[in-house]
Amino acid sequence: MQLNAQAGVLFAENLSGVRAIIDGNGIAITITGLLIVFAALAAISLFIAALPRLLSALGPYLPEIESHHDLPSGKGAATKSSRDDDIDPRLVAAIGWAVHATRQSDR
Amino acid sequence: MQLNAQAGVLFAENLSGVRAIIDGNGIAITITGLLIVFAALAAISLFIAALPRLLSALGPYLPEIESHHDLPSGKGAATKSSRDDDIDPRLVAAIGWAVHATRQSDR
Amino acid sequence: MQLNAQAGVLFAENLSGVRAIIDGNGIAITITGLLIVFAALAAISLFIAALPRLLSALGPYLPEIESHHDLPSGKGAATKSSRDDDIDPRLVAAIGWAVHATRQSDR
Amino acid sequence: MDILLEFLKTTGFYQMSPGNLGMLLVGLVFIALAILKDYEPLLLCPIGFGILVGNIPCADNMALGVYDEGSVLHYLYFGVSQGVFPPLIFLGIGAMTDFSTMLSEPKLVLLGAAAQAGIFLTLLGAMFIGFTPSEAGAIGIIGGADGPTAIFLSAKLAPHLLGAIAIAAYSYMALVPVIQPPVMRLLTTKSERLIRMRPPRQVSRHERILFPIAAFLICAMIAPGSLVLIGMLFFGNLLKESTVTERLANTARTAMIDIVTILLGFVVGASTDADQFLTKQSLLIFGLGALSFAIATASGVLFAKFMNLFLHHKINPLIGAAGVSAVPDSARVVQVVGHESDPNNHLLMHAMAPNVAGVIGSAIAAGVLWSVLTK
Amino acid sequence: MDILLEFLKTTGFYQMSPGNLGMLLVGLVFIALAILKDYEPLLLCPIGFGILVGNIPCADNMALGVYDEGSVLHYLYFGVSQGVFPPLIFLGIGAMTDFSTMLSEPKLVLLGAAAQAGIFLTLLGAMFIGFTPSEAGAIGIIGGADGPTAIFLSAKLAPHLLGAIAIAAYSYMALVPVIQPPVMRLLTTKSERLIRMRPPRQVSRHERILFPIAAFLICAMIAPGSLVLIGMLFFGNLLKESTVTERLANTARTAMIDIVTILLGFVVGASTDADQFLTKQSLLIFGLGALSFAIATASGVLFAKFMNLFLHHKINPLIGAAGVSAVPDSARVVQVVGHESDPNNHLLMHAMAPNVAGVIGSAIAAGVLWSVLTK
Amino acid sequence: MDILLEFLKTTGFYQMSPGNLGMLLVGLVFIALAILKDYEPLLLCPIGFGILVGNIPCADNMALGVYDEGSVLHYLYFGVSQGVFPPLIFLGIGAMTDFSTMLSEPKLVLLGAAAQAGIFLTLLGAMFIGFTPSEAGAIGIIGGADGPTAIFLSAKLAPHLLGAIAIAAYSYMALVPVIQPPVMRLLTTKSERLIRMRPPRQVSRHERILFPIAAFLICAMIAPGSLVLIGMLFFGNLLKESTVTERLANTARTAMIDIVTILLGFVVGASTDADQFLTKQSLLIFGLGALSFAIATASGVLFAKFMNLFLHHKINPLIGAAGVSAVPDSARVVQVVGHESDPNNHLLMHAMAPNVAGVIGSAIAAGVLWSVLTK
Ligand code: NA
Ligand code: NA
Ligand code: NA
Repeated sequence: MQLNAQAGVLFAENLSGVRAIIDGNGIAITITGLLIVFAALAAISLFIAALPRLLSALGPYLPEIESHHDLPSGKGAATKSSRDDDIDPRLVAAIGWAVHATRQSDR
Repeated sequence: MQLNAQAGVLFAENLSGVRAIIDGNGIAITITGLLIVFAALAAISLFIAALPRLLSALGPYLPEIESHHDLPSGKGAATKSSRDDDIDPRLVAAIGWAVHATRQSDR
Repeated sequence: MQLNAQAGVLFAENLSGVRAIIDGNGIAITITGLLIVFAALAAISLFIAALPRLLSALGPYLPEIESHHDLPSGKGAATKSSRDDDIDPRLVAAIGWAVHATRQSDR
Repeated sequence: MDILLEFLKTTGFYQMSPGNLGMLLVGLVFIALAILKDYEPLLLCPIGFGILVGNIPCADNMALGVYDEGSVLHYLYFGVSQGVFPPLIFLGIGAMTDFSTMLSEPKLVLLGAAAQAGIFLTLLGAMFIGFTPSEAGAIGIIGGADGPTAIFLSAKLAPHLLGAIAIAAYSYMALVPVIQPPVMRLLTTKSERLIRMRPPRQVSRHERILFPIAAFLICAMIAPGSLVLIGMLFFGNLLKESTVTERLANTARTAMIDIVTILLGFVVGASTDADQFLTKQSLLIFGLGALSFAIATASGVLFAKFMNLFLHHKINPLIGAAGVSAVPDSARVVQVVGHESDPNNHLLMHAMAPNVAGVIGSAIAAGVLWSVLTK
Repeated sequence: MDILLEFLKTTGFYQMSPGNLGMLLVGLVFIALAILKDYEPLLLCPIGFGILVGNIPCADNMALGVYDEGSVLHYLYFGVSQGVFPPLIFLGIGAMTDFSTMLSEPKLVLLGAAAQAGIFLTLLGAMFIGFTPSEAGAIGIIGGADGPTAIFLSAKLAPHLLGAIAIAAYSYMALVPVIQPPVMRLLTTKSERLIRMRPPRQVSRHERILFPIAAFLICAMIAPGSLVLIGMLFFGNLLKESTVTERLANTARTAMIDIVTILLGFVVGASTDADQFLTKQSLLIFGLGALSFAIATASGVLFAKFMNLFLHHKINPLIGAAGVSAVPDSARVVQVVGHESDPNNHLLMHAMAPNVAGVIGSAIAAGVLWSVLTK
Repeated sequence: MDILLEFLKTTGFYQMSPGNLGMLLVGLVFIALAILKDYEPLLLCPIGFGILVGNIPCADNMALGVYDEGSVLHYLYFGVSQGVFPPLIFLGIGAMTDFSTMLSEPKLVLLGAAAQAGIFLTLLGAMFIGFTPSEAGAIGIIGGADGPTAIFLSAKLAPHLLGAIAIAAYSYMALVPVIQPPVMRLLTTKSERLIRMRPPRQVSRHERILFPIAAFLICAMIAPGSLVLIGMLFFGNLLKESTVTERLANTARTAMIDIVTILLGFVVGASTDADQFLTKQSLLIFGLGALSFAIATASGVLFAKFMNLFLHHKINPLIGAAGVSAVPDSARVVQVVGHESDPNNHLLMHAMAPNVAGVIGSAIAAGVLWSVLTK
């Protein structure tokens, strides 16, 4: 309520129209903003375009990235990777049933 | 410690007995509380009882609820739904083995 | 910046050398620390060593630990244990396919 | 070697009091009940270990305990003392609760209201003994048989009793299989215990989606004090039932509720430092708590018998006992006691309706008490 | 019976205002759009339910609402009001985003820059109407079509407008399939809509690992104000692409982002108490928001046509519309509109490049606005 | 165009200092070590990216950095500066650690005590150089080879050195495969390195459930200062071993520890702003840190040789090196160095006993130092 009332007061006192834009440096902000956004994304775009050439130039010096395994949290090696353990018993049952049914029907 | 001591003091000064209940509006609180709890749950109960009739009356206007898929977090469609990917390799192995064993034993 | 400056001042004023160790009780701290660390770990070591004998002495009085199931969060039994439910449909498909292929190849 | 001597004075052995020793035993009993008896292990195990942590005596110059400004436990306790954890747990409970049984048997909802009589009669008892009205309200809520609700309300009305109330609430929730059966057998006849319920009807998806929205609006309009608890409960349920937010519901009922459950149990336990906890008040609170569970059970059963006076299809009055909430243990107790009389009578599913209604009922009661007793 | 009468005065029925009633309807519409239309359900469902919670009228003596010191919702709202939640969401988005398409077609990145013109033209419009520069900057960012960025910037520049800006941003993100197509059809010829794109090339693992590091350094050096948002986005992406931190990336894009999404949506919704929310300013903000989405779409499309003046392999200008971000909806809209003209033209994958570039672009724009407009 | 010029002054290019540039390189090296060498990637990758974020120079009027009141990074850094994150990480570690090897070979526990000599000798060295006793204690704990413990203690004793100590601790933990082997080879003879250990016995479930409870009580009674770290470690382990709380243990060792690990690493990295970080003190700390790892390794190995004087079944002294903790890297180093002398000698499982004992040992040492050095 308070925030709002305060905002309302500000609002009532504010300039508006073209004058407000000029006084608030609106044009300069817009030009600066668009320039910077374009500059940053153009720089990224150029970097990406140059990346394959950069990598092939560096090729011989670049290390092979091995396929790493996922270590448990950097501590606690004496750990049980819980996710690997949860083969759902119902799945095992389902497989067992499927195999059983197959054999039954084959007879 | 402080809290406790303070509570102890309050406790010593408190009224007790039927007088305390009367002075503390105990009866009124109890009646109000039970009335409100019953009112709310009775309203829910009536709403639930009316719901099937309400829905069948609205039937023709009600949209079909399609079976939606689960979107990734409202952003980042260029995503990899990690959960879908983790078919456990051990399960695949188990299935493979089961099928193999079935065929073996059938021969 | 401020923290650092302050630290720098302290640092400049600090004693150093053997005198600093003596004035700072360095030797006493070291002895206390190592003693406590050894005392604690030796106590744990002795406890572990005594544990099997303790358990076998208590044996007859010790309850069997049953294989408990995992309850849903102590509330909300009217629940759907989500993890149990997500048999991956792709897995079911895979099992189905495996069984189908087995039977095909057996014919 | 002053340092060593000084240090030895800070060790637990030097400072141990009989109170702390007693509480350490209580903590061990909680852990044993959780592991050996499987009594609410997800709550008793964290609380029990927390009691151990909270009753190791510490030097005063180190900020270690729940009540020491700036300590880690103090920051974690913030979620309890400000009532932040309970609504988050309700969010997770909402995302795991299936209201289908309740939707198919709306009249059983009233049993969840009746059982809340335990709350208000305990409030009167507490006033009678000499607790202030606010304290009495917080103590009464133990009868709601709902840990998060009890913590939420005592944080608002009587923060100095929070530890004792939380421990009492969780202890009796774990002891539901011990407290309820005698009361249930006493108040029902053999023939009443044999009543069979009709199988519930199938509930449509539209009903399950509309229910949390409408039920929230009803409860929150009638008792705005229950807004946050009830809001989170039904918000979680909408996430579950809407099907389009399945991934959010899934996280709410797994990772999120687990993290909050671990921390809440641990710090509630750690808040039972004997100095603060072992008081005459705590003992009285424990006595009143046991009473409130018995009254709540009796109210539920008797109200079911009262309803039977007007109903064509009679309700098995045992089901009334599930109205205390203590989800899902009291529903299981109904099943077990019903089973004794007739091994083919399965009451579990029917008991879930008053069981979840009891959660809503005690949250509303908490809202009313907060509103009426706050200054 | 004073207590009962007093209590009845605290109920929602007694205190309900037309404004609250209107907002409750808005909340129900949000939920309906989420469930029935599948419009951004992970956002609209929490926000919609939050609006319900925020517009139940409450007594003044209970600390319940988002703006009441010491209430639970106030603590949860901290993550919004201090801008903590948005970077955490960006971390999760980074851990789920695949920048491969963008890496294979770098020139499409510029379309993500062009669409940000919507932000700055809306800023001028807001100044013209009479908002202060800071307010105008916060309103303009709605045109970035990125909820977390909008929340982050308005928390810094115009906290009193945060609720309205957040709701406007998420509403229009959900309405992208309604707003964008007419603008796209108006500004393109049939033959332009038929242009086919070349299939993207394969991207190597080295490229995908180096990209987030280099792109972060480029953005952060040019616009340090975007440091936190951009930093978290690319940090999340590095966790994903490095392969050695797969478990961290997995948690960031599941449990972590889900928890933050639930809480953020819920409290943003709950911050729309009608007393604070239903103002002339909010209506103006909604009008400017719709405008900004249209301008952003037009800017993207027109810039694509401008680029075609210089390119040998022409770009299908529809793809420019995806530069507004609103990931992934605006990319889907491109696919759908392209499909109308040629059912065999699949633009979705190509549209992802400006789509994710638009996320980066609006974060940079937010950084510039923060830097320029903060005192 | 004043605005544009003003803005350009806020860019990173304008404000970049040689110190920041140097730190950016350090960050890139950390990331490269994590990805290319697989050195503790779950720690070095977040820290490395955090270093990049912390060393982008920013304008003073924007609250961006870890040390700026009200910034997002400041709020996240709270978990480090107040020591909240380390106990939560210990909770997750407890829930993933299997103490079976230690339970089957209790005498190896003492090696985990011996290696903590590195902590106290480094403390003496730091005092000798001129650090205050509190600072020296915080620096000494680097020799505990345990990141969370180091952060916890320096937050209490020397917050102004926290960044340098944390970075040093994690760097040397990652460099364990480089630092330890020469020390181990120097202090053992070929025949000692060939000693084979007896296979460990099977441990019962009762033992594994009782152990965390008893070990907690022993440690906390002897050194209450270690209460929070040790309490969380054994609480997590009880959640794991009790089997009735499996879902809590599972969340603690996945979602919870992952979220905290991401945030902790990131903000520790971001706290290394060159202005604060590149000081003579930091360099001295790095030197002392390397020394402490070497001393700790030597102490473990030499104590194993000392124990062999009294033992019938000799211990392979290489196993002593695992007492420094740095779980599990130093146990792996033992395996690798043992392997060089006899490819059929598998020491890994045996090395896990002193390895986890070392975690307990350094937490106790931290408790003693906190208690002795705090005012
Ligand atoms: Na209840
Ligand atoms: Na954008
Ligand atoms: Na250690």
